Amino acid sequence: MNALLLTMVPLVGAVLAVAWPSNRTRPWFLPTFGALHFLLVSWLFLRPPVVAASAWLGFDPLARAVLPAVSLLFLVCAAYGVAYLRIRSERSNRVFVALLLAVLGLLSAGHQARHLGLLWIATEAVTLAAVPLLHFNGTPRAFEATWKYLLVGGTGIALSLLGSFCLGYASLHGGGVGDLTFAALTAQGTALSRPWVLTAWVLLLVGYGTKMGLAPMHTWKPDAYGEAPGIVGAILAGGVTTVAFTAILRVRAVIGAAGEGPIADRTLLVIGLFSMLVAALFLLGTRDFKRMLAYSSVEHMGILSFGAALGGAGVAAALFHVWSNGLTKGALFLSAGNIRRAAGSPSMDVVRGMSMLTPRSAAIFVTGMFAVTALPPFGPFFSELQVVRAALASGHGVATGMFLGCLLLAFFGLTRVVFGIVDGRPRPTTRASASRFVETAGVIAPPLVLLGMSLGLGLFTPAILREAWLAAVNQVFPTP
Amino acid sequence: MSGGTLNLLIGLAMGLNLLALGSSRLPSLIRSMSLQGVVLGLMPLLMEPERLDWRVVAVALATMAGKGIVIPWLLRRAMRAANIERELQPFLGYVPSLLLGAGGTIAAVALAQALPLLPEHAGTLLVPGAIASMLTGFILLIGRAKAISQVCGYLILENGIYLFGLLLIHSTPLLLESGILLDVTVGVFVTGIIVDRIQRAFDSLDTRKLTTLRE
Amino acid sequence: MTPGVLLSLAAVGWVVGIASGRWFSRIWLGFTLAGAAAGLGAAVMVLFGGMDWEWRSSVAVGGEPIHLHLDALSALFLALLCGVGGAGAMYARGYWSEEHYPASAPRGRAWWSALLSSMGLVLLSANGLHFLIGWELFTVSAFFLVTLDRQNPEVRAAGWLYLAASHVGTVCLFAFFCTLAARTGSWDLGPMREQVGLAPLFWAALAGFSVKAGVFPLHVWLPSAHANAPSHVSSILSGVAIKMGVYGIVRFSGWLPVPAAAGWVLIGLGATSALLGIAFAFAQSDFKRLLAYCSVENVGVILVGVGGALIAAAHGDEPWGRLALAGALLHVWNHGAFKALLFLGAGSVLHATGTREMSKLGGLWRSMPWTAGLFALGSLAVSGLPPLNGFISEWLVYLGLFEAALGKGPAAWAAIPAAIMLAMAGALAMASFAKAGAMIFLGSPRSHFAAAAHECGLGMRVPMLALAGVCVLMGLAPVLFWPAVARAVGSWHPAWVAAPAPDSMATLGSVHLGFGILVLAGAAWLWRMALGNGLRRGLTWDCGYAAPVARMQYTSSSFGGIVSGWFRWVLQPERKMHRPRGPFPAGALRLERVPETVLERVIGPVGVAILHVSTSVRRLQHGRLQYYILYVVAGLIALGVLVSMGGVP
Amino acid sequence: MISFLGFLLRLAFWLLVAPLLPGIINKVKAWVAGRRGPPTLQLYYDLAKLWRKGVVLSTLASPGFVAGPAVAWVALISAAMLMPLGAAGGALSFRGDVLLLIYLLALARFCTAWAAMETGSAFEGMGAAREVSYAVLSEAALFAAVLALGIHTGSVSLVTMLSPMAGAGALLLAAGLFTVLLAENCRVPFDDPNTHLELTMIHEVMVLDHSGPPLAVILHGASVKLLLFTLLLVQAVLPMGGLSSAGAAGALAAGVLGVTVAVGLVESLMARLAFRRVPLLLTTAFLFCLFALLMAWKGGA
Repeated sequence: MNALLLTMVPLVGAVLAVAWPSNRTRPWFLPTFGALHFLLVSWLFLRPPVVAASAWLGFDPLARAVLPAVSLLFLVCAAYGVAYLRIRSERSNRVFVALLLAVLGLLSAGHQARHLGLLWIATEAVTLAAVPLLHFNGTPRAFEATWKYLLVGGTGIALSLLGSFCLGYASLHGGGVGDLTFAALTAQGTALSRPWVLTAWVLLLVGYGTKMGLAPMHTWKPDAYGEAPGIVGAILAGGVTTVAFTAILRVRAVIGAAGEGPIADRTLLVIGLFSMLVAALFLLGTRDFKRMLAYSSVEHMGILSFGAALGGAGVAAALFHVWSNGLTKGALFLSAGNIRRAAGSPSMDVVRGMSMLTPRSAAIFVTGMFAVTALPPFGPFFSELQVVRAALASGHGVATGMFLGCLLLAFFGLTRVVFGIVDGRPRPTTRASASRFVETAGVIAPPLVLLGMSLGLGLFTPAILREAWLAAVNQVFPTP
Repeated sequence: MSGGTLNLLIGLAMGLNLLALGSSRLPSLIRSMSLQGVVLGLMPLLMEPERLDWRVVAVALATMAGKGIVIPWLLRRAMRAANIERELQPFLGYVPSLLLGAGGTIAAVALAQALPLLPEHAGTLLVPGAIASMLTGFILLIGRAKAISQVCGYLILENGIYLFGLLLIHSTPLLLESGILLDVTVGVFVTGIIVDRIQRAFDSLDTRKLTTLRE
Repeated sequence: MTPGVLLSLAAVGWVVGIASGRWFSRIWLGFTLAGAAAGLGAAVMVLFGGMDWEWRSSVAVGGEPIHLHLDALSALFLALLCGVGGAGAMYARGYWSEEHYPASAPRGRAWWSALLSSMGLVLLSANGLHFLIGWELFTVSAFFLVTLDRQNPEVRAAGWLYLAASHVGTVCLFAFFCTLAARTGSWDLGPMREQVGLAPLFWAALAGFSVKAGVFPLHVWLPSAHANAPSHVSSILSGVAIKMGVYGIVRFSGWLPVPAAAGWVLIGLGATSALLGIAFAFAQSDFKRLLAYCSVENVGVILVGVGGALIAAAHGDEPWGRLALAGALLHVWNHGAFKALLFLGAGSVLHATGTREMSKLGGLWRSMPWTAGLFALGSLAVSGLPPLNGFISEWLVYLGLFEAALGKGPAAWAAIPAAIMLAMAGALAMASFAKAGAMIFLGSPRSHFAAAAHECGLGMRVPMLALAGVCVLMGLAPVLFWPAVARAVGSWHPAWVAAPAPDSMATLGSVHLGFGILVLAGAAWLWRMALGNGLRRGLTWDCGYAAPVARMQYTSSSFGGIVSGWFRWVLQPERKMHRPRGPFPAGALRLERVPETVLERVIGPVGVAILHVSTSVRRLQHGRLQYYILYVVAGLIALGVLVSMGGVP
Repeated sequence: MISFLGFLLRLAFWLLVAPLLPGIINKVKAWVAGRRGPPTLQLYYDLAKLWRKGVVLSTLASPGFVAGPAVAWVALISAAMLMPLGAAGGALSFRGDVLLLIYLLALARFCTAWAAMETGSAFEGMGAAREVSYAVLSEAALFAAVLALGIHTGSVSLVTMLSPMAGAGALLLAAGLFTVLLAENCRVPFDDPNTHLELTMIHEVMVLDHSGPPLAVILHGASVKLLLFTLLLVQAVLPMGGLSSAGAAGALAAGVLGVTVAVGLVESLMARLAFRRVPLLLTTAFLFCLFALLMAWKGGA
């Protein structure tokens, strides 16, 4: 019931938003329902309900371990959204607001889906709901980006559907009655037909990996993040990717039960490292600071999948990283959005000396960059350190070496771009366009808050969070 | 009636794949795609007539309506708007795509042997057919330059998956089927809308123009 | 007054410094100095009081309970930190003042306090996680200090190089601490020599810390950062920051078991850095680069001592190992003192003339006598000449090496070459600083920069005088400082408990004292003689040349020409010359530039290669959707193959 | 009291005897060339004359121009005081005093070079550059020699370490130290003390601008340095263990005389090397000392 509520509240909000007449006051729906959602989530977080094994939708440990992060991120982004939409008051925000809320609702559904099919439906729905958000700016570039997002993402979605069917058939073949809840599949365990399970794993990994943005299925990411408003980028990077990751974890539990855990882990390790490498190489050369964020997100998805490949400790670290990365990335996307709007261009060939024009956003951007490249005492430092430690503890010496190497290259790339746009003397054109942009509290406070939370998360990780992550780990690796 | 007719239909679907691969004219591409949709729609009704119940009928009708009528109509509209008739210089020539498709189909049959099937599915061409359609879909997605052809490719891909889904039709509950179907349809609608927007923004549906976003 | 109380006072002082630095320079200075004094007090209590200080709290930061620990070894470095930090803070108010740098002066003050606090954290924390936190914070605050003058592209490039290089080191430290934590099951640090399995970790630590310490092949960031940073920053970078790398090496070679080869590698690295570092220094024509390279040399000297100690510990001959290590640790202090002094002096010159090119300077002693005198003193100290502090520590290291050689054991094979290389390095250091001092302060001004110079203000002179005083004091009364060093040695190796100063050290001290007095007396006497006999001023007798001009003077590159010829194989100097032709040559030119060999010849190409890879990979993102879908299919197939192979790539 | 007296005597010895050596060298050169040559005590006269003369100070020079020679002189004298005189030993001796001695010489070099640079004259810059550059190699050779002696005797304080080794070791060491002596004291073939072509000089060209008492101090310091190295050489290779103290003193004197004459002979029989060749010769000297070191090692083992 509660689980359904989490999904329903934002959807109701979306409907109301569509109906709401005033373009000026409509944005307030975002923080209102975001707050409502967050209250619900935190209430459930503090009083985790007992989820029936057969339930299709439930606030189970895995959902409990990640959904609050998404809700929190959404809340802050919603606050930013009010200020942002005031700047963009020339456009109607009816669709924008409604769909943002819808995305939140569907994300909640996706995170809590305990049924293979339902999970797929929710993810697909999120993908589709995000489409109009991407081309909110209405430029040809935006449409192009949307088109690519749609077809690449659609292909991924199709593959994951096929994968779901394969898993279903595996259970049928193993004598199942076609109950596709993860609980049931896990219970079937080694009875599942091996070839079908492996096929399913590959398809699902590629499918949901496409949503996550793992290389080489990441190609939609730079275009989409590059053209979408910062707030959308933040929610995509912090929320949608998380759904896909949760999905992979849930599937991983089934595969593990079927006795194919080691193979799954190795594939995760390989694809994770590959994504990090590709992202690092792109970061070394890219000249557009919003695309840079996209590649950095690819890199961090690689980190997540690397962590997920390392067994219990690794998964716990990965869940930690979901939080720290989501919050920090959010701050980066929002401040980058400010800079982009002020400078009128995302390219470091044009944009220079933003520390003079938008000092606060620039400061947040630089700090966020340091935070996301694992500078203590921000969250990512601790989570990545946990990942490294888990990797070394499980004897992946060489892989860890490559992991650190990729982090290093990525650091070079990021610092190059960030300092490139922050330092130096701005061009007159940039000055002119920046003079029309005011750094109001509305656009500065949210990223600042996110940074603050990333900091607090790192320094004083709440014990209850650790406990939640461990519970989630127990769900992924059930210990009979 | 049993596997025989089913296999016949699947064979027909496979044939339509090749047709889709070979046709340079968009209308015929769309036609073969929609025809395939209808054929697939028929299948659930024919698979096990004795176990026929209302939900299967519902799914079948919805499929036929969606894939046979709605989507083609959308695409034709877009095509007229962009007034393009044929697909000139595709990325992958027609003969190569045909050969690839044919080879793929054979490969599909061979590959399908690797996967164990339940006795009731053992005789059917479901799996090879599904794989073949998906392959066709991918070839179209990769090999064609016009947005519409790509959409068709995507739909044929979906058809393949649907074909595969028939393996589970009796074990998966209605909610699921309908949800999936709904998503697919919405997806196609959205795609249609975007195609339309692109057509307005670039006044062309040639994806060669859609390469401004790059490193 | 326990060390704990003093340390918390220091922390308070510096944190208030961070907070107030932006707005109130006076308050900032007060609190920073107070903090430094308190920290110094704590260090002195531990060093001379003889009790280590340890504090465990239940409060967890980053999931780890706080565990602070100040033993003699860390106290030694803490004392250095507080001394140089205080001096630099005082200097900064005059040197990087509001009226000259309205934009960056406030930032500079805040970051300065941040730097001090984070380095303090590094020295105090006995927990791997917190050590890393402090380490990174210190790296970043140093970066922001180096790039205070952000508008200058050269400065930004130098800062980025520093940041990138440090990150390489940090990554090694990530690996080191994580492996340590994974092996021992906890982030807690402390003596664990008995766990022999940990020995290989030493290499990771060495790699990580050497980058920061600026050991020869890894020193690439050091020259440009030191040269382009504001001089008070250079002074703390060179005086303290690179010592943090040394601290790491000493600390963990003491706490962890080390592989058998460790000592040999260290002594080799040290001797190489000493010789090549100073060779590079001698060839520089930018005086701050010269000082920077000289730091490479001195770190080399320190590492020779540490390596010697490791070898001695491995072979169980305590006496000379103790001497070598004591020399190394004392040199940490000495180098901190005189190098900070020299950089502050360089800062005053830069402040007065605005150029770092020695070939544009000259004759500054007239306009800035104080700076000239102090710089000369620093030069004597850094060249390791008696009766100043530099000689004491080098003497101890030599003594250790000689004893090792006399033992005729296997250690001699390391000690003899090291001693000889140190000797050559010493002679080169002397040459370099004869050159630097002469080019900057002597002769006649080579350009208008030098002509318009002025003496620095009192606020900048006082810290320099203080540091100079330390140099003299440590030279004349070394025994005063021995107990501290001895305790540090004791806390490095549990068996080498503090021993009384070698009596020869006391003798040396008194000889220094007497010699110093004699020198002063002799100079005064000769001056009086000269005056008495009548003293007239005349043109320099330039072998009968009637009209000497400033441009006829020897320049820095002509001064270093001979030696840079010997070291051509590593310096690879780039020469550009037009010989004068004909009876009435129109013009002649001879330029010589010494490149950053390691950076330009080794690391540069590698970077270019990586960038090539990146460019070719980035072509894959060409915007064609069809290929993007092909990538998905390719990924699908690849994963399928991977899985069918059982997941082993 | 006695020790203080001894100290004064020792000081007097160094101050008074040192200037004799250049005179002897010049005599030998004159004798070989078949001239009468200047009187042996010429340097004493010169010093006395200079001591009374006024000083011409370059307009560019700072007080360091006078302080430099003074410091150098004090440093040389102090170094000399550390050098043991046969049975009499050194003024004071402690572990590692040899290092102090070497570094005092370096200090003297630093101050001379500094004073030379004071005038801003191209020639004196040239001289200073050569002086400090060649010092690198000669110092290496000197260290090798000291290490050889140390390993041979197992001691690091001058008094005990100056006991010669037998045979080839001693010969190699002698060759090495003699070359170092020539280099350090700027004699032929490294430098030509009585040429007057500034371009070809090292030490002389550094002191072009000095006059009066400072010049006197420099010249005297140079002679002290010469005597210092001569004594080092002699005591390092001449076995005097068996002799009585008087005999030892005699042998020492004879040795010093011998070395001085040898320097004179070299100076009259050889020409100055081209500067490019100087490093080569110094490296040879270094290798001599290194081989001596190895001999010492094997001898002990």
